[in-house]
Amino acid sequence: MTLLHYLVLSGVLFTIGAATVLTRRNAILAFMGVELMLNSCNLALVTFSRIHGTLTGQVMAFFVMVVAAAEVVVGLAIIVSIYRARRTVSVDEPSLLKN
Amino acid sequence: MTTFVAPVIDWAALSAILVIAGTGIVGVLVAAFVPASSRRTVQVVLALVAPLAALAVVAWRWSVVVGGGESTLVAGQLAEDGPALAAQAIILIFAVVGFAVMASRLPNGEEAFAPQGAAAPGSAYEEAARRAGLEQTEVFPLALLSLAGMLVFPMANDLLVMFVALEVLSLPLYVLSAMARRRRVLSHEAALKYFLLGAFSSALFLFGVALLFGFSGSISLPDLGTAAATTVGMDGMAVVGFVLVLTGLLFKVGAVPFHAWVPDVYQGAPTPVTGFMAAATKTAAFAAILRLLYVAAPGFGWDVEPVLWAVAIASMLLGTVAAIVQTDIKRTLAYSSVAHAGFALVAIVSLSEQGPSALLFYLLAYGLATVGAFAVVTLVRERDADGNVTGEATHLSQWAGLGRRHPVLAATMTLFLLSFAGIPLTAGFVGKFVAFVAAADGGAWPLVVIAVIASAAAAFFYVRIIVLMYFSRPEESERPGADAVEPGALTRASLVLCALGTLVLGVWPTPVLDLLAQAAKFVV
Amino acid sequence: MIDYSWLLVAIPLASAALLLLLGRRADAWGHLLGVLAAAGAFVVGLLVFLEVMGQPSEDRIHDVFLYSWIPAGDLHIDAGLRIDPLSLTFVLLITFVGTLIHIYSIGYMAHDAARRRFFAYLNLFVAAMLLLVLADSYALLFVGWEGVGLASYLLIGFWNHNLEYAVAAKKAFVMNRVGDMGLIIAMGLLFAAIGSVSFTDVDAAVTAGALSTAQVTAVGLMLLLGAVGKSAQFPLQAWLGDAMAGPTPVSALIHAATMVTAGVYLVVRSRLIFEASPTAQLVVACIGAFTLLLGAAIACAKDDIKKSLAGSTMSQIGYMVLAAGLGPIGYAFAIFHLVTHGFFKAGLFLGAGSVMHANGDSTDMRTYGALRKVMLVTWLTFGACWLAIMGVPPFSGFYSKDKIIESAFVGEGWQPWVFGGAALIGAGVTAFYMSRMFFLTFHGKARWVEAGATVAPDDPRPVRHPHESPLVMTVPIIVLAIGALGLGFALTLGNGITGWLEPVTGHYDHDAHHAVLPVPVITVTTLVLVALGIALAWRQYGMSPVPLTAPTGSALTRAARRDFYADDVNEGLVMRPGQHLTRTLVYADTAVVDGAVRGTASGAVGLGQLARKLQNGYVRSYAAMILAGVVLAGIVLHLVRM
Amino acid sequence: MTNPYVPILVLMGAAALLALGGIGASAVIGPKVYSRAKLEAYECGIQPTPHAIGHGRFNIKYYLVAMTFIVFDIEVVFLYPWAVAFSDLAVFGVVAMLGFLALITVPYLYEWRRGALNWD
Repeated sequence: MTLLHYLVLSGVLFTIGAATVLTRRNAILAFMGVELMLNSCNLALVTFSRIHGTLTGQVMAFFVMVVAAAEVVVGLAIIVSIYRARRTVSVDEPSLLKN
Repeated sequence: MTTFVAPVIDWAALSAILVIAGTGIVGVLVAAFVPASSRRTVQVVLALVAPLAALAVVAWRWSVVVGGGESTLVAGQLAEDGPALAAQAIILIFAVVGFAVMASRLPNGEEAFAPQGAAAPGSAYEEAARRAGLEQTEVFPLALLSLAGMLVFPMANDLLVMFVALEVLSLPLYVLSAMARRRRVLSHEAALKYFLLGAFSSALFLFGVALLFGFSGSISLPDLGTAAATTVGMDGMAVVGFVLVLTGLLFKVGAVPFHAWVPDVYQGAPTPVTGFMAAATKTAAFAAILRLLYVAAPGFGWDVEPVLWAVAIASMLLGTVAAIVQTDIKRTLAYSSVAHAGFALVAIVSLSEQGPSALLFYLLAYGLATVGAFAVVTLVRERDADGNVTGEATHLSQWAGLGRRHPVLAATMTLFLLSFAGIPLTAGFVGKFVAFVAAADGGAWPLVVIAVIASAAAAFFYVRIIVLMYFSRPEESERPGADAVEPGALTRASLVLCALGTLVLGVWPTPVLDLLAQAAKFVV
Repeated sequence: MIDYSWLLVAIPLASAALLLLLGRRADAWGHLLGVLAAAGAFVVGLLVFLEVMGQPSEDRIHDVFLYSWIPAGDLHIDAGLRIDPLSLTFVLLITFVGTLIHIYSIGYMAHDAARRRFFAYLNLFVAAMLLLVLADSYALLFVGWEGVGLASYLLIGFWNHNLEYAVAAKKAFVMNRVGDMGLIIAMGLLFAAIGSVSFTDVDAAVTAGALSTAQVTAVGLMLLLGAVGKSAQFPLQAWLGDAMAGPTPVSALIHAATMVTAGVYLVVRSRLIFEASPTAQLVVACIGAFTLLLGAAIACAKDDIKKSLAGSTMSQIGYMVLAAGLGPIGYAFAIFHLVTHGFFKAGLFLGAGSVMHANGDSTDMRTYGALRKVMLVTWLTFGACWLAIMGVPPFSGFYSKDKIIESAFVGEGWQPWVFGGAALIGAGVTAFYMSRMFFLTFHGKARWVEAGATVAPDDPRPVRHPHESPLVMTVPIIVLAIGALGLGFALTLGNGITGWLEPVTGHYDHDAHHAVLPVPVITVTTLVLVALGIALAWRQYGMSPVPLTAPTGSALTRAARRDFYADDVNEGLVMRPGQHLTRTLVYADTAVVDGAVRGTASGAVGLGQLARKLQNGYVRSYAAMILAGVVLAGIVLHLVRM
Repeated sequence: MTNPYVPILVLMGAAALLALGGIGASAVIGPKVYSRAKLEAYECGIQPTPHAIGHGRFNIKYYLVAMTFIVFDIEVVFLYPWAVAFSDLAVFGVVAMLGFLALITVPYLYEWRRGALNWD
């Protein structure tokens, strides 16, 4: 198993995450897709960090985690708020804004 | 293991950011400890004073920096140079006028934000909160924190700082978008869309960062440029990485095809927030694009021009044609903002020397008119059967005949619309002129021709609104009648500032253009 | 004083701003301030004029630098004023006639609640027009050009509670836009070719031959398009008649002294460009000759006194454009006719306003008749202007128009015959329609009933109480009538106006070129035709009874009544698409959908619909759009790299 | 020279054995008496059906706590690298981390004052 495999894994995870965002109607699941994308980025960052022999990538990974956490909180707050108002978290359902 | 050397931090250079971020944090404490009766006053004062103070600081830094004082800060992560300071100044100006609109109340004491953000729309709890006169004063610290992110953005000299700034400016805006007092369901939907798409695009941005890091072994923009010029192979990674990073930024400016959130969010978000975010976010993101293109891209030696051309053309055309068929004033303005993202891109598409100053001037002109136009939107309200003022009258047909009933307000709106349309003697005209000249200078003649045609077509739908205000009579329709309310003192001040700025920059732009021309040099 | 010439624009502008900003607080004295501002501008103009007069004729061109407007790299635009005999002639005309119209409006608008706002717009109009003629570059001229358009839009639509008037205002706006496009494109071409749009640079470049013939022709034709739009020449003439919807002083201001003359000004100002391109110059002359006949025909057919006058304006401007298109021989005469026309046409309009005022705002000439007995002053002054416009000596129109007709006969080949013939016929027709108007209004039998008189129940005649207008209205008309009487003679004294304009229009040796016919023959023929026209009109409208409703008339008459179907043509070519982009689309989606279904919606709407479909409200498709964008961008970059 | 990770492997094996052994042993030899009290949620968590609170939905408080937890828990991630490099970072590190902790305290104070930490 070489470092390249990690990169491939990261790419696969990123694709799965993006596919989740594109296909899931449930806001929470779509959001989980985004989180998966962020974490695949972390994996790539750490791997590249290893390849280049620097710590930059790992440091970035820490920041990404923290930012992702903040994003989770804001996202969940919005989703919960919508759920309480509409009893659904489908991203298709609330389509009043369009055209 | 190398020994750790503490980075030298030039606090003076960071002071504008610190003032804003610090005030935001103080604002959180105010929300926690100041009694409810005086909380709002304190918050409003803080939110208005802080940008002014920061503006003064930026002016001071300007005097230090222009004339050769450019430098990189904190181990090269931030850059303090002319474009960065100019962008910060412009963002702070938008913050002053934008916050003033946010803080304003209607004559009946109603403010723009929900009494209790957490309360479900239409619930008994919300009704109780409304009766109790609760106010969600957290909007001001949130706006300040977002502003802090925007101020970091133009200075960001490496991709990590850029990413963090991107998130810091976005997260509070997601929340603010959900806070509209009326039409809360729309507001929620706007926030959800903005959030999901924003998170999605920042994930794309981050993956781009990872790829660029993998390609060059560094995340600092100047290093990236150098590495790209020297590294052989791995082109694919660099190309994809660069495109992804650019995507994240173009998303924020709302350029086609990354624009889809713009109309929905601009329509759903509370109007004062829309005005502020349309003007300030766009400026901040464009400032970041500037640095990315002017510092990193030349080293790449790639032709990023075709991509920028395509995006600019698509934005101008789609923004214009879509705006023509809209029936909602906020959506119309949103699509016009998409078109304006295209026009602004024209200025830097050929990476000419005048590009940055032209772009910044364009953004200043556009932003003043935007904040002003959305401020006018907050004032045109529906009335219920009893004549009480209710929600904003955003359907275009409700604006018919406004000019006859409220000549001054309609004239102000007309001024902003004319500026959008780029009619001479308004800031918008000068902005378009310098932007197009900058593009033509770089040899992008065909693009300039397209831009001129697009701006002529765009003028139609601005004129359409003007015609509607002055020459149509209100139609019989099922929609409630609409009328404008008296602006509060703060909104009035904001409108006067925006209108004056639009006029003065149209009639006598020379001083500002000269200032910006001094600011065109990036530190590497 | 020349250094202070910016006051010319600043005074009325400041007054307009003050009147608009103060709002109702200024209602009591707003109109007086408006008059003072116009008069102040006239005084400044006079002082500048006297100073320039005191200078030797070769030093009479001044460029007053104001400030650097848009510095953008190598291309920069300065704001400056051009003070020379041409611009000063316009300044004096605009401010003098403008002031009289302001005074007249005090009386005319006395009962209008929004009189202050009206004066603000009038001042704005004067300021914009002054900026237009004083600008030292096409860019600044364009600012004034747009300002005039905007102000006229506001003034024509002043009574916008009347939907028809509002539509007329919009029509004027849209048609003017078409012309403006020409001006913009001309500026773009100049910018691209020489990097400057200041008159000095452009003239220098054209003289030096820096532009190819094709370029000059293109610029010339585009400038002409602008001029045609503003001056209501064929094919953009249709808005003028509808623009009569505005208050009558506005019609006077727009038609006589200001807006419509802008096109003539533009052509004369750009004379070097037109001289460098014979093609463009020929087109100018052709348009002028055609419009002078077209306008005259329309004027003959209209029963509405103001619309008939509008046709006459079109026709008279046609004379000026024709003169300007003749080349160096005609410039000075074009301006000369413009000045005298400014006086007598303003007099005619204000007289018409006075008549309308007396007849309960009715504009239908068929309900007038025999008014000379009750409106003596108006009759006399209108009569003076009538004689002037027909070119009866010694009234001012004779001096200016006769010169144009003579000049039209100078040249070689078919041109002198065609242009001269058109000008000659035009003179006869002018005499006919003006006499028709004069006799219909003031002579013949009264086709109205004095209020209070006993009337048979089946009498179709309207009840009126005609009366002479107040002094504040008649005095300006009298002044204008005096101008119509003596100005032409005064300005020809000692080669007056042609010599004065020479630094701008260039020297032309009139003795070196001869008309294809002897001058006395032309003059006599003209006068005979004029006499014929008057006689014909007298026979038909002065002596015989006139029916209250117009007879069906010949096909030609009917066509002329409908402005030769210009509306229908414009409707299809300009208004329909314009409306699609403006009004119809505003109202609800149904209209749009219907429009799309019927297939009449323009391409923009279709594209807009497509954009709407893309914007389906689903987050997932938005995300897909973003991703697709990324992929496309990546592919493009890869392709570029390869 | 064996792999240095072998002892860890051994330790993990022992731990697993102990844990599984304990559960297995209690399953085999323990008494099996069930009562209502034993089936109830223990110490924390929510009441199961049929008496679900709020029509079968979680109380909003759980979300609040969860969000608070996420923020504070994750922010602390910076403490780990800091602890590792503590001695190298010296005074700079201490000051920086104190500043960071002070900032973290601000939202805590906010939550506390606005009552987000009160269960009822």
